[in-house]
Amino acid sequence: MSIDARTPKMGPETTAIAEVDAKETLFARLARTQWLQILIVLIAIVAVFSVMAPDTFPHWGNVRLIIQNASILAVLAVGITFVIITSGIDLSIGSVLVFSGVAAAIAMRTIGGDGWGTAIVGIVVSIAAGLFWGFFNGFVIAKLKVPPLIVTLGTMGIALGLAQILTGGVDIREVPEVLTNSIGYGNVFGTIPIISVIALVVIVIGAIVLHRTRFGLHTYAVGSNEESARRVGVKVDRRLIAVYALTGGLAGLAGIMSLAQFSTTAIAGQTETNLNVITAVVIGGTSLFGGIGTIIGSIVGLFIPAVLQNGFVILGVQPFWQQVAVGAVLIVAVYVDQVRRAQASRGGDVSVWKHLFARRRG
Amino acid sequence: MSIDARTPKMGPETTAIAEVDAKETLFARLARTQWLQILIVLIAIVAVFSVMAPDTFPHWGNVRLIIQNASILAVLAVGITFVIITSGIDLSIGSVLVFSGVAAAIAMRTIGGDGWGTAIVGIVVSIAAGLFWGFFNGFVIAKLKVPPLIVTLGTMGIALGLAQILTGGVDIREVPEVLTNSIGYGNVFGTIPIISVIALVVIVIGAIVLHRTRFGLHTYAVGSNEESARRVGVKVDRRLIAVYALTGGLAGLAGIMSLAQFSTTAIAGQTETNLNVITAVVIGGTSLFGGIGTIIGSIVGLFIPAVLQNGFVILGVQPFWQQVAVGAVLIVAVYVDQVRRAQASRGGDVSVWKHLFARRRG
Amino acid sequence: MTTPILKARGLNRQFGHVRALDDADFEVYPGEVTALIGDNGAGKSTLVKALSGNLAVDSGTIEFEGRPIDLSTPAAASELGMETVHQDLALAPHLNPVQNMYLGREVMRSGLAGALGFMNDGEMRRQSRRAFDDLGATVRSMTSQVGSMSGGQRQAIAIARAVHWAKKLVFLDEPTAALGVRQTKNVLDLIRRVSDTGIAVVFISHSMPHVIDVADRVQVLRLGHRVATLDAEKTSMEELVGLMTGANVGDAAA
Amino acid sequence: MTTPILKARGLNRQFGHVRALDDADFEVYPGEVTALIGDNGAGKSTLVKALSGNLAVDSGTIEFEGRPIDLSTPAAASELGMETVHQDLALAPHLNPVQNMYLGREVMRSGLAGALGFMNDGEMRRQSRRAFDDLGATVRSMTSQVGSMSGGQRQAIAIARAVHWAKKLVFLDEPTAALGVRQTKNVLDLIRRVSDTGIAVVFISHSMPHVIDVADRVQVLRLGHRVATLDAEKTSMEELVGLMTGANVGDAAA
Amino acid sequence: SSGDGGSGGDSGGSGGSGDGDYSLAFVQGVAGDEFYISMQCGIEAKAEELGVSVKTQGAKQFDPALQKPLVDSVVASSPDALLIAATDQSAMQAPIEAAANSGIEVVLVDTTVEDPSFAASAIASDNYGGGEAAFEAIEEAHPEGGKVLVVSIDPGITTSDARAEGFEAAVAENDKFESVGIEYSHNQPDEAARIVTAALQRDKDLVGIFAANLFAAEGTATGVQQAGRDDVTVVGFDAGPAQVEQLRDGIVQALVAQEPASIGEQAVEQAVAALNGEDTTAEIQTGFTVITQDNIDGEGGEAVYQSSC
Ligand SMILES: Nc1ncnc2c1ncn2[C@@H]1O[C@H](COP(=O)(O)OP(=O)(O)OP(=O)(O)O)[C@@H](O)[C@H]1O
Ligand SMILES: Nc1ncnc2c1ncn2[C@@H]1O[C@H](COP(=O)(O)OP(=O)(O)OP(=O)(O)O)[C@@H](O)[C@H]1O
Ligand SMILES: [Mg+2]
Ligand SMILES: [Mg+2]
Repeated sequence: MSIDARTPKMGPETTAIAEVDAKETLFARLARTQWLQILIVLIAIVAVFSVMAPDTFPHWGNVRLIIQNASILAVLAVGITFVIITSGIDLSIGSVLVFSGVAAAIAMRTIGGDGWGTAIVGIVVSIAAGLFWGFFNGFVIAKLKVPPLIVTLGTMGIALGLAQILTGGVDIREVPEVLTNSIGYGNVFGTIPIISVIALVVIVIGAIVLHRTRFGLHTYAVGSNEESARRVGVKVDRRLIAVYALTGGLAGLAGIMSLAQFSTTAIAGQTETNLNVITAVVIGGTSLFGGIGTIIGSIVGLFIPAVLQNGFVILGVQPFWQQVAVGAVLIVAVYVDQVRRAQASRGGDVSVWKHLFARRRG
Repeated sequence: MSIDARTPKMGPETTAIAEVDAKETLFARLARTQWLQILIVLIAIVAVFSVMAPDTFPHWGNVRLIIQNASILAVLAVGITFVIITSGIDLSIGSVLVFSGVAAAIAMRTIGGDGWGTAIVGIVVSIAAGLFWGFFNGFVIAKLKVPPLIVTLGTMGIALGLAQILTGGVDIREVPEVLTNSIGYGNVFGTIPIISVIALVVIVIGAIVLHRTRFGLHTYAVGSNEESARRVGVKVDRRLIAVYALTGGLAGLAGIMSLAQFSTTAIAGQTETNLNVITAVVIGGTSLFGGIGTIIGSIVGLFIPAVLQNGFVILGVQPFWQQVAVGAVLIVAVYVDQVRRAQASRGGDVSVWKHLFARRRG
Repeated sequence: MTTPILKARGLNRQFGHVRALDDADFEVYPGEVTALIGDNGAGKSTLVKALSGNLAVDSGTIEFEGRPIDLSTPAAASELGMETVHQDLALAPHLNPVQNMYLGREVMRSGLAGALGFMNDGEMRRQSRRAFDDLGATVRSMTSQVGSMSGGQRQAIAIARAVHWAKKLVFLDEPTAALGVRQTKNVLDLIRRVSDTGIAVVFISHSMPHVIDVADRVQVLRLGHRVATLDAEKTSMEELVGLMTGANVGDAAA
Repeated sequence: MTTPILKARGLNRQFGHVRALDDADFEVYPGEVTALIGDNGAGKSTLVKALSGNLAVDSGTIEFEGRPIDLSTPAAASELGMETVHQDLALAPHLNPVQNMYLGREVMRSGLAGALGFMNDGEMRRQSRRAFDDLGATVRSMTSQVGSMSGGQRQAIAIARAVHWAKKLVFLDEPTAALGVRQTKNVLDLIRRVSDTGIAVVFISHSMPHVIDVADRVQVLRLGHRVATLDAEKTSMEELVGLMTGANVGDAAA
Repeated sequence: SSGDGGSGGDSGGSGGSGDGDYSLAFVQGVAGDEFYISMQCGIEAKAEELGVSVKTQGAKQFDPALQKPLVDSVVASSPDALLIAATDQSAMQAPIEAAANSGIEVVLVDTTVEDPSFAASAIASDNYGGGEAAFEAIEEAHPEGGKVLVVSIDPGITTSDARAEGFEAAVAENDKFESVGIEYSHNQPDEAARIVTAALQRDKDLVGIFAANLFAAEGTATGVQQAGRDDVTVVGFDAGPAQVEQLRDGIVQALVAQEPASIGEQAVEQAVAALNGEDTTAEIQTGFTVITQDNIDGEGGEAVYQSSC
């Protein structure tokens, strides 16, 4: 028999636990801020464009417009982050946005008037319409167990079809001026778009709800293992319905924002919206298999394609080449993010290049 | 102490095993034919339209056209079924189809001539181009661990962008007549479209490979639990690359089929293809989470929206309402399928209505 | 004999062609430790799932404290005061031990913050650590994902959770399978302590020494049917094994 | 002493802040049963993963039959003749027992059909049934999904698989945890039989009686570091438990 | 082709006084569309002639939600003039007006906005008239009358809506013809083919189909061919090289050609005039030509869009 001379330094396990957890606060924070990795990628992209187009790209006027144009998508991305964390998907947001805008426009036209009274009715109708579709999605998914892809694809067709029926296929362009002047193109402090402030409020509230409240915790639990969550008494069906309703409601809010911004219901538009938003969420590190994700990651993920497009246009890259470049940078960005995450969780220092040529394991 | 008088009738376990397995052959077959459920849904839809439009809908002329129009999508659906069974996704097939068609068209234009020689070069180039993109997808997904959604989204943009660059965005319409006359519009037995025969061959081979060969088994294993498959020595990376390459190759084949059918590269015209095909595969019972699915299910899943659309147009349903109706029937069809599957696996006789109002469990 | 706290009669459940429960009876008495034993695939876990609202049976009745009940959800079982440690532990792999411990029963902050859904994380962490220490569990980090933990660590979390919440009855489906020697001893002690407070325990295990050690009553399941109910003090390992496998008593020994 | 078939020196592996392997050594001798024991979270499974090509270590060396090797994939380990039963069984839940048994090593049909990728299903089914029967496994259906089977049934499939394929060394990480009494006995017998054929067995278990019963040599892991190597015949349960928990020898008993 | 590689973008903002070095930006309604590519050709040809540089951008879909960010980015690169095909008259009003307010000369091409007063010029295509002309082509081929169908893109797209509207209005005025409605192809040729084959089953006496854009026409032609109904007259919109080949092949019987190249040329002229402080024409209406096999080698041929530039 041989007993190793070097017995571990630690005492009984409970001491070891305490020790580990004391060190942990910092580590836990680092782990929770894995979106930092993708933020670094974004910063790198911004830096490259700033060097290549120093006179135009990095100026506030340009940055402001990038932010303004991302605002509506950001509101949608908050909802979709919740949905994907539950391991679901929602393809209907573009159509729900259009439907909500149409419903609001019709309501406002019916009431008439150009003041805040009318506008508020529009806002309420739009959000209510979105909530309705979201609730419908959630109900069919949670209670009737139809896969989210099918349900929301069905809703996508139904909501858009109904929007077309309501308008007869002709866009409504009567939007109260107070809406366009405030939400649409208003600013606070003279230069910060109100539409972006609204988005920021949604992002902050969304992040608090997801990361700090019981509802958020249950969202992760459902996506992590639906069966387990159900077994320990999480009201999975209710949570799912709430998550889809929330997403629908945010699509409704986005609907009125879009109406204010574009002064038209744009029923033929929004065809790329769901793919763009889902892409942003996945770039931001949310897993399509559920249980993982952050709001802030999704927002960073939204800006990567937005900044790329803006930068390429400013540099005058041809549209055909832009598609190629955006596609390629997307893959590279997410790849770099993956490698950096793996390093962070390991504490190792394997470089991207080493990883590329090393064989995969563990 | 109490010993129950009624001791089980069976002897040692091994006997029980043998007994169960004897019964099983039939059951196993039934289980494996769960796509029967969705086929029944399709038949029901066909029956309804046949009753409502007896003079037009059920006639061979119409059925033939539905089949012909589904042929290209069917070839794509075979590949996507493999991909989704591995728990992956491929959004690039539409773009790869276009790129392959463009590559083939350019090759054939360069060679010139209208005969089979030129056509065969076109076919080979198209499939090779598809294989290339599929291989690229597979490599990045398997080796660099970038999520399939991001990779294939990137490829979608890159392949389409390159197709546009190659053509300057202007469709090429010079397709050898032998192609249009054979693959495009030729018939066997005077009435069965050659394009559908090609699709059928792909379907049959695809089904045999998936359900009968080691490659198919490994496809399921990778999707069922990638980690487990890797641990027991399945060459997961190679299988993934092969699956994506296969899918790309089939998209290449679809590219030349599309060229033959439409006599144009239709560069911007495949934006809905990936969603249509993925929808078909999911309707057919393949789980987006991997490990489950059949080729035949996907094909049946392809015909449900196709038949719905055809039927609604024939019935003269207004276009706006068509979208609504297709969306609604889609949800209902998959819901009914779910309930029937649950019954089948249980051996129970719970009706759809009972299920709808019962609370969910086990 | 007192009335059983839980009584099941004639439970049947079929999976495809496998009859997992075949006219099974079962009962649990308050304050007792009832061991449920049986060969692999005998239907023990299926029975536990059925009795804890996790699985619908094809036929059969369940009574709780003398009243027939409809156990359609796990939440319904929890409300009656029943908790379960499942064999495939019901943990959310992406959440940490504390979050798993309190999942579905979070301690909320007081006042408005609580009403808004904010949780009292500190309180939950403290309570969880106490519960894990009680078990001597070697959970080395309270903020790592449970999915990355060792088999024994995960099992300890599941046990701590169930015991913490049980009011009247706790099902433990092979709770010690992955546990170390010391942790196993702690769990067996805990079972005794819990049942001393009047809570009924259903204990599933393949370890006959543990069964005989800790149980008051042993029920034997074979091919989905309960074939025997025995007094733990008056039985032997040989008899139990014989009943489980269907061999004659004394024929097979561990 | 003969040369070890497998020898690891100074293995380290960190997960975030948890040091799962802390300068760990390990060796296995041909034809011997080596028990690897340790408290929950001691790093046993991590060590097995590292030695079977399932996990990259941060530092350390591994020698197989005296030659340093790079175990970068599970396939590399298989090629060397090593098989593993992991604690979280490496089964594909959607496949049936036969498919799992032969996954990655399918028996192909002869001739062209085989070259085209067609498998000899009948042969694989027959062989699988024989292997399961050997273990006395109660796998009740050869065509159901493994994911729907009981814990013991799944474990039996994993064991049958590993033993069937091992040429030189088999790792068994808590193989009997979910097994019934009879199946456990069969597995212990099987371990002896396997090691008699010259194949080395690494056996991880928390059941000290089983360890002492079946092992030739016992290695004790504590907090990621090997703290002792003992001759199974000359040790006692008390000593093992003391080494595992870090308490003084004789201080803690099972 | 369009990126001239030079330092065009940095010529010192707006108001460059010399003739030579203006930088123009052209924003298409949608990238990869032959109509806009032909327009781009016209623009580039004229730009080269006048010695100014031009860069072209276009979004993936005809969708204001996608076009607005693009326009904002183009404006950020501060070209001297912006030539733009607005995707929506209301939605694009504000962003384009903002460009004009920042000192960029704006020329609206193809489509217009609600209040184009800020623009140096608005050169509009007559889509409504094009729709009417399409019907005349069908009328000519089938003087006996019958049922007609429109295959459009999506409801809400202003240009194709106007074409369909013009067509339907013309049908309504002739009681020998009956419209069976508008179907939408979502800009997918295969979708158009499916719809047309089904519609031909429903209305076996259909005599003419108006396909409101290129892909609708390609799909329609395929569908008609699949159904073996070469008696049906297909009229397409636009006359890119691809469509012309369809016409020569007899798949399509008539094409309504707009004048994209000429729009582009005039747009550059107007823009440069505005930059030079010369007079501009506020509104220019361009016409269209109906091309058939009879006139393809004559006057019709001249209306065919340029394909290479
Ligand atoms: N969801 C399911 N689908 C199909 N068969 C199932 C399912 N659940 C259990 N079974 C089958 O029912 C039988 C009983 O399983 P159960 O898990 O209850 O056994 P057990 O007594 O807990 O066994 P163990 O001791 O191995 O845990 C087994 O043959 C199993 O394969
Ligand atoms: N992938 C991982 N990520 C983070 N921590 C891990 C991971 N795998 C293991 N650990 C940690 O490493 C330590 C050792 O785990 P391991 O599974 O090797 O223990 P074990 O000795 O097998 O325990 P048991 O007897 O409970 O199975 C544990 O504290 C565990 O939480
Ligand atoms: Mg069990
Ligand atoms: Mg372990």
